[in-house]
Amino acid sequence: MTLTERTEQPAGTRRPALRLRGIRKAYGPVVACDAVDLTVHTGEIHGLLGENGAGKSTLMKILLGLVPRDDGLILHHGRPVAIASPHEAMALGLGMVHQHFSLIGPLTVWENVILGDSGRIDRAEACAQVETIGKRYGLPVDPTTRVDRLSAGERQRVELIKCLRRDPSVLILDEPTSVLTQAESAELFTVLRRLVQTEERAVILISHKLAEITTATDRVTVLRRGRVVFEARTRQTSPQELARQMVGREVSLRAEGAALGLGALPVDGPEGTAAAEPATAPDPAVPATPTTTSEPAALRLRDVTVTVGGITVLDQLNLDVRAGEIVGLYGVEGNGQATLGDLLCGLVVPAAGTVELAGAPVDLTRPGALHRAGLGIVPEDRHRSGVVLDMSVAENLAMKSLGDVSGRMLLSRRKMHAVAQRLAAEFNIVTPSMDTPVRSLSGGNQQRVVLAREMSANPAVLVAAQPTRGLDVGAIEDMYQRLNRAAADGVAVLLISTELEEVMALASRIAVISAGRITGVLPTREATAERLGMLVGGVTG
Amino acid sequence: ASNDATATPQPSGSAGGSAGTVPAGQPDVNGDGKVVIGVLSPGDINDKGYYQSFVDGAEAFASSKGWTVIKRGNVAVTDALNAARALCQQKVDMVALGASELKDAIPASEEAVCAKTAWYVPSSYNIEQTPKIVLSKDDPNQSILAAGYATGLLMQARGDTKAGFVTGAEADFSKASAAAFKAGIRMVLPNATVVNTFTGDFNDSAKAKEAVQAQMSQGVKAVYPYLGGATDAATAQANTGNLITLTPGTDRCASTSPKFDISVIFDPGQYFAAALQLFADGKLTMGVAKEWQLGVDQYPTIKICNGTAEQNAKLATLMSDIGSKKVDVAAEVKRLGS
Amino acid sequence: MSMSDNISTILASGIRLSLPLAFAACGEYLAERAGTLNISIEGMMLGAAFASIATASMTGSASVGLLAGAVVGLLIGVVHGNLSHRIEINTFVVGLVINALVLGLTSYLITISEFDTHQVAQVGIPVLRDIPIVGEALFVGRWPAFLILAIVPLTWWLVERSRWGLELRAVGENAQAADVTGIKVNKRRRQALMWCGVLAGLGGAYLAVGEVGSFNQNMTAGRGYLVIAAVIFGAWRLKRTLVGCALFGLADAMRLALPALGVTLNSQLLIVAPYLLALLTMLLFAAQHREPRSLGQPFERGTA
Amino acid sequence: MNGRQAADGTGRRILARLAPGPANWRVVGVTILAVAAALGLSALLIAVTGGSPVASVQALFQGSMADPTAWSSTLLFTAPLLLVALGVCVSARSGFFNLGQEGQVLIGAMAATWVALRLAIPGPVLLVVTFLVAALAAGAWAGLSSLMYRFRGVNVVVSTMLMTFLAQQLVAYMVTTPWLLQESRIGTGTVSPQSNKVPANALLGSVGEYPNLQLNAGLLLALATAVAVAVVLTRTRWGFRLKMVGLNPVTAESAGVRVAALGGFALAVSGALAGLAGAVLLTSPVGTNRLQAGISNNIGWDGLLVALVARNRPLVAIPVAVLFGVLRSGGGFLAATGVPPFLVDVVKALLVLAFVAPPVVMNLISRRSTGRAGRIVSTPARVPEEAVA
Ligand SMILES: Nc1ncnc2c1ncn2[C@@H]1O[C@H](COP(=O)(O)OP(=O)(O)OP(=O)(O)O)[C@@H](O)[C@H]1O
Ligand SMILES: Nc1ncnc2c1ncn2[C@@H]1O[C@H](COP(=O)(O)OP(=O)(O)OP(=O)(O)O)[C@@H](O)[C@H]1O
Ligand SMILES: [Mg+2]
Ligand SMILES: [Mg+2]
Repeated sequence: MTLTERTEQPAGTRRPALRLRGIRKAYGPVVACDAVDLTVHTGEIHGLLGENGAGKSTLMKILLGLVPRDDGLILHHGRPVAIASPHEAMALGLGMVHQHFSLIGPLTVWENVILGDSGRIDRAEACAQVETIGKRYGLPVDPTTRVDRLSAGERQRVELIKCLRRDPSVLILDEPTSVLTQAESAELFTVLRRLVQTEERAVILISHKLAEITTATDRVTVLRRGRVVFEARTRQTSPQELARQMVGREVSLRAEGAALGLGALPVDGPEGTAAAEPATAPDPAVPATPTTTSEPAALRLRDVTVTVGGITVLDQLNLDVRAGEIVGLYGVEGNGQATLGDLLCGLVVPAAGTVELAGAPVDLTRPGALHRAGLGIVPEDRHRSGVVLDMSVAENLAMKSLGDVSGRMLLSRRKMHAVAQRLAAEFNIVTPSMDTPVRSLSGGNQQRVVLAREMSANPAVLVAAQPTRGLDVGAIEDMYQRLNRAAADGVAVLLISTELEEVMALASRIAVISAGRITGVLPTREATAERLGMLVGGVTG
Repeated sequence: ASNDATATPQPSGSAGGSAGTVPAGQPDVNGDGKVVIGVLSPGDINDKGYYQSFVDGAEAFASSKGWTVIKRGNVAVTDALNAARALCQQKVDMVALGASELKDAIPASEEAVCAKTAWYVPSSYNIEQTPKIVLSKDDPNQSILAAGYATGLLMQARGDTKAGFVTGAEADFSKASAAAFKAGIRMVLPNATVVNTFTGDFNDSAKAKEAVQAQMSQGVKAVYPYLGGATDAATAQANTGNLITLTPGTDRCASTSPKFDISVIFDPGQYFAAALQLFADGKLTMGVAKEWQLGVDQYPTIKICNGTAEQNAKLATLMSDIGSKKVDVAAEVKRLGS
Repeated sequence: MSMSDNISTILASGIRLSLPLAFAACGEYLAERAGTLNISIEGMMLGAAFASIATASMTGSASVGLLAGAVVGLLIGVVHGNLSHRIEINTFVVGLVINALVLGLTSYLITISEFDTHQVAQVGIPVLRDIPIVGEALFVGRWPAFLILAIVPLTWWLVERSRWGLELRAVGENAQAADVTGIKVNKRRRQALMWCGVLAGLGGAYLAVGEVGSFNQNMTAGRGYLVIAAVIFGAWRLKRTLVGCALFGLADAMRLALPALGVTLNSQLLIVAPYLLALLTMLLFAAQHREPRSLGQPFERGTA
Repeated sequence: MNGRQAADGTGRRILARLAPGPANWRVVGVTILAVAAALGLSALLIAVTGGSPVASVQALFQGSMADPTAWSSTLLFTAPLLLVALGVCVSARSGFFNLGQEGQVLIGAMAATWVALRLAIPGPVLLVVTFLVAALAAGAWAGLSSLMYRFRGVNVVVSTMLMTFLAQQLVAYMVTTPWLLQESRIGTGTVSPQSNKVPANALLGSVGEYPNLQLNAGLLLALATAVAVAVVLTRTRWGFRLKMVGLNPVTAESAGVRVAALGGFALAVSGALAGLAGAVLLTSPVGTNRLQAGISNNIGWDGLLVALVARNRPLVAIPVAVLFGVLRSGGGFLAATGVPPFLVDVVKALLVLAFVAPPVVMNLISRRSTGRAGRIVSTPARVPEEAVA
């Protein structure tokens, strides 16, 4: 890990590369940023922390000239600058690794990399640059391949290379690790550390993961509701402190702490979770982990094989989830979890194998069959397959059970609202009204909408894919409680996650997926970092 | 494109017509104190050809009488009925259709909105006489046959044997005309060959030109550009090869660029002017048809621009023979045209 | 008349009919690579055709007329660009309206004005023109015809090699991403439309002062749509697009020449052929046949 | 997933822009200004050409709204325009941008003609069959595009556009081929490229007589359809699902909607409605009751514009369709006053622009001012490779 690099930074002595003074940005009624001050020094990694919708991205977009600011001053090396366009930002040496929409698939790597600068094209030179930068920072990628042929990780590299090639004085990364494995993240941080130390750059790192912030940054600023609420040297603060500042209240950093990467593995991993369980599984009548049981598994995947474009993504995958237990499906990103999620969403049909609910196989070719058979799912990418952003909260809550909200032939607005009201209260979804488009809800609340809809059909099986990705502490806490309660109420819960601590904290059994196969299943108590590591590596245990 | 590409010269002829009625108060039929003539034309009323001549005829006459003319070109065939109604609402005293494709406007003459209007309709066989309209008929085959004959004479003089006929859409009337043209030539040169090319569009000059070009390269020495807006371009092309050329409907012997050798004059404007004269005198009777006979009436007629006395004489004889039915046009076309 | 002569005349005529398409196609190709399915190209060609003849008979110089055509094309491009890529009115609406406007105006203007015929000079390349069969077809023509020899490579270079073109392609493929990387998406699209206007203008003007020498109502007769078909047929690749134009031109040449050779065939079928071909190629070669991903999609910063 | 989505990105992106926007008084105000500007420009043109602007505007009004007669002709145009526009609304909901109305109208008219002339069905039944077949034929025609998209990924905007040209030539062929639909020959005369008139029992009846207001059954049909479409889209499960499909096919699919089928069907329905418009053109007094190559007479394109101005809201489409009807009848009348018909086309084009632009411009302005880029670019978990691939 990057612990070794977390050496002392005499950050005080450094001159500020960038000062933001009283930055304000309002989207109509929503104030995304409100009088934000931020100072970034060269030679330091500056963490930017905040709940969903705190205004982090907006602030960065302002910095990059992608969004015009309503008010405020930007000082670059002490000089006030009006950054009106991405070009100006670039000229000032501000580079950003975006999460979204910044690579063009059909173009080659080198074409993407030189996109945005000026002057005549020199292919050879561009390719050379890509390679040298790749070597220098350990980001290997072939400059002549088309980007849409690259994996998520590789694309991230291209993004970085693209930034670094411009030799930015300030480098901004918006939640860069959300798709990276821990190893990859670690590498990334090493690179970043080298950047700031040896090359006099400043880095702004946006993240939800306290662990990352605490390990990788020198300074940290916390945004809440668009305001700066806390600013400190990372060494002089604690995860608890940060979490509290972020959410604005005390948070129990037990399980959710784990999700934030605080459970220091492997030492007290199991115990930590063991301690967590009684607290979160209130009803002892239903044991969270039925050890032996005769009744058929609530969810059973039998030899499920899925091939996408020739490649076998799921390879004879077998998995059982029994009523009342939480099974964690752990694995590194890109080992088939996403496809498994799509499969259980009814989006892909397996080439072979069956999905059985309560012992009965489900015909996956029939849309909605899984839902009818009693499977609820919180998909990995809610925007893609969870909600319809431009439809109202009420509509999103009703969309899977239209029958319940319609009269003889027409839909009943009244019924729809009634249902929505109930669910909103029950799952405390924070929304101006039931007619608000889901788009304008914060990430956490969008997630709650999905969960509410799925739970409202009181399913026998609940699949939660990366349920806390992109959520803030408060939301995570809530999510965990609900998952545990569901299990306690006898729902079979399958938790698909790339966060080891999350799995350790919630699941009673951990199944490890690697290259589309289950390489092993073991009770959480027996799960040690070593064993899991081997399984993740594909070494069947 | 909003305008109707099938708009084309479509002269007409023969048959029908009984004693009709003279609308009261001609020429101010609707009695609003002024005389307004409304003209609807399916084609480009500036084509320097058929359609234009119709409008020009009307305007020339009307201005001499101090009447107003409302002219509207490029009336889509599907729009004819509404266009006519609109004219009637404009209180015109006469509705004149520029060509028989617009025959679908005729029902309006029965409608109350057009109660107080006289109707003038150039006709083809497919229009039946109704009490509210005056039909003006001529037989295109007469003119085209004679045109072919004239062409034949010129070819004979130059020792040519190959002619061409270039027109737009492959429609019934254009095929018929092609046949008549061929027959006419063969009356002079029994073993002359005639090539037909359909460009598909009466206004696509480039294609018309290429068609003529292609025919020239195949040794065609006389070409009839039976076209709309593309006539001039095609003729100009033919002039480069010094081919014998004919006009589609009007007298353009005076024109130098492009240059024509034969004017085929089945000038609807002339027919119309004559009808307007009757209208002015209050003698234009609805419900009857006026027939225009080659060789009998002043129009239609064929004119060899600078033909020898002999050629003119021969042509004159043919025309009068046609007029006196000594030459059975239909039969000739059947015999020589196919 | 020998077979080879026939072939050479048909070839020559085919090329003459293709050239206006080819000029315009280079423009449409570029516009579509940038993401605009530009249907106002018909209007561009028609407007330019008119302008060229009008100017020619005013100045007495066909070449000046050609220039004027290009300029008018450019103007229409500017208008379309600003309406659909600045004010952000749906580009198809703009296209339809512009076509209606141009058809109406030109048709009207010829009714109130009198133009004499003007045609640019014919040139032939000395030795080459004597090559049997192809010589006449390829190396003799109105001088602007030879501009195509410069415009095609230029267009290719612009799109495939220049930075501008790289940005155009980026914009056409993924406007959002292009925007984030600091490319002015709508500006690039407007520029693409201008270039398209210039070339479509040249095409229309060439038709008028190059081939025909005069203007008549709606003389482009749908050539603009033919060009769009050619780009589709060409799978948004320049080479194939030009092949498409040549094909369509030759098909017409055949249709017009064959009767003279004593052959007759169904005209309707030959008239639809281009569109049919375009559709079929899209159907059959769906795999290689990818249109620019954001073709026809308006760009608005922030829309995901 | 792409293959399984209903609408191709193009459609959805185009339509994202056409989503109902602020229809507030300011838009109305700006529209009035824009129209005034357009009229001003037109007036200038007319004046330059020696016409009288005032008289022209009067004519425009007189021919379209002044008296019952004028209204009658306006409403005759309204019916087909509205039907086409409704079709656009339906396909728009499903995320497809259908650019082929003109062709679908033609196909509808063609099928209708065939039925009316070839099937010896007695009485009003013929009329019913005519309309049904017209709808089916045009629906199938549009359906082809959705099939091409579904199985070969052919861009719908492109294919529907190309299909229009095919339709035009197909009809042209039909009416020039004697053994198909060309009119029958009387005696030895020549025949035009058009069909015979359809029999009386295939004609739509009207209520009211000149000079009073004359309402044709076609209009009633169109209005009824408008209400039906509005209800179906906003109040039924089918409409709800269609909306999901249009806004997010993936979610729709995981919610159990047969996305591809539903989307394709919606496109077919939009074609069918255009087909009905074709049938109306054939059987109502607006046309000449025979098939001609130009029978669609740009109704398809204008109908598309109607829907765009109405931002795909069926009920809003009603007044807009009337408006376009006004432009057509008024324009025809204007031409009859001696204003060169080409200028009339120009005036119409300018007015269309004047009606289309304002809502868009207002959106833009409000966006630019409040910075509401409309969409929030938040940061969801990224779609992993194997899912997008
Ligand atoms: N284009 C926009 N239009 C309207 N509101 C917006 C827009 N973009 C952001 N917002 C609002 O501004 C606030 C801040 O958004 P922002 O994306 O900066 O949050 P964030 O801190 O990046 O959240 P996350 O951690 O989920 O990325 C949120 O309430 C969001 O709803
Ligand atoms: N020397 C170069 N300089 C700049 N860009 C280049 C160079 N060589 C290739 N490219 C880029 O690589 C891509 C592929 O180039 P290539 O010439 O192979 O195109 P292609 O695949 O042959 O396409 P087409 O068949 O249309 O020519 C192009 O997008 C071009 O921008
Ligand atoms: Mg963010
Ligand atoms: Mg009078």
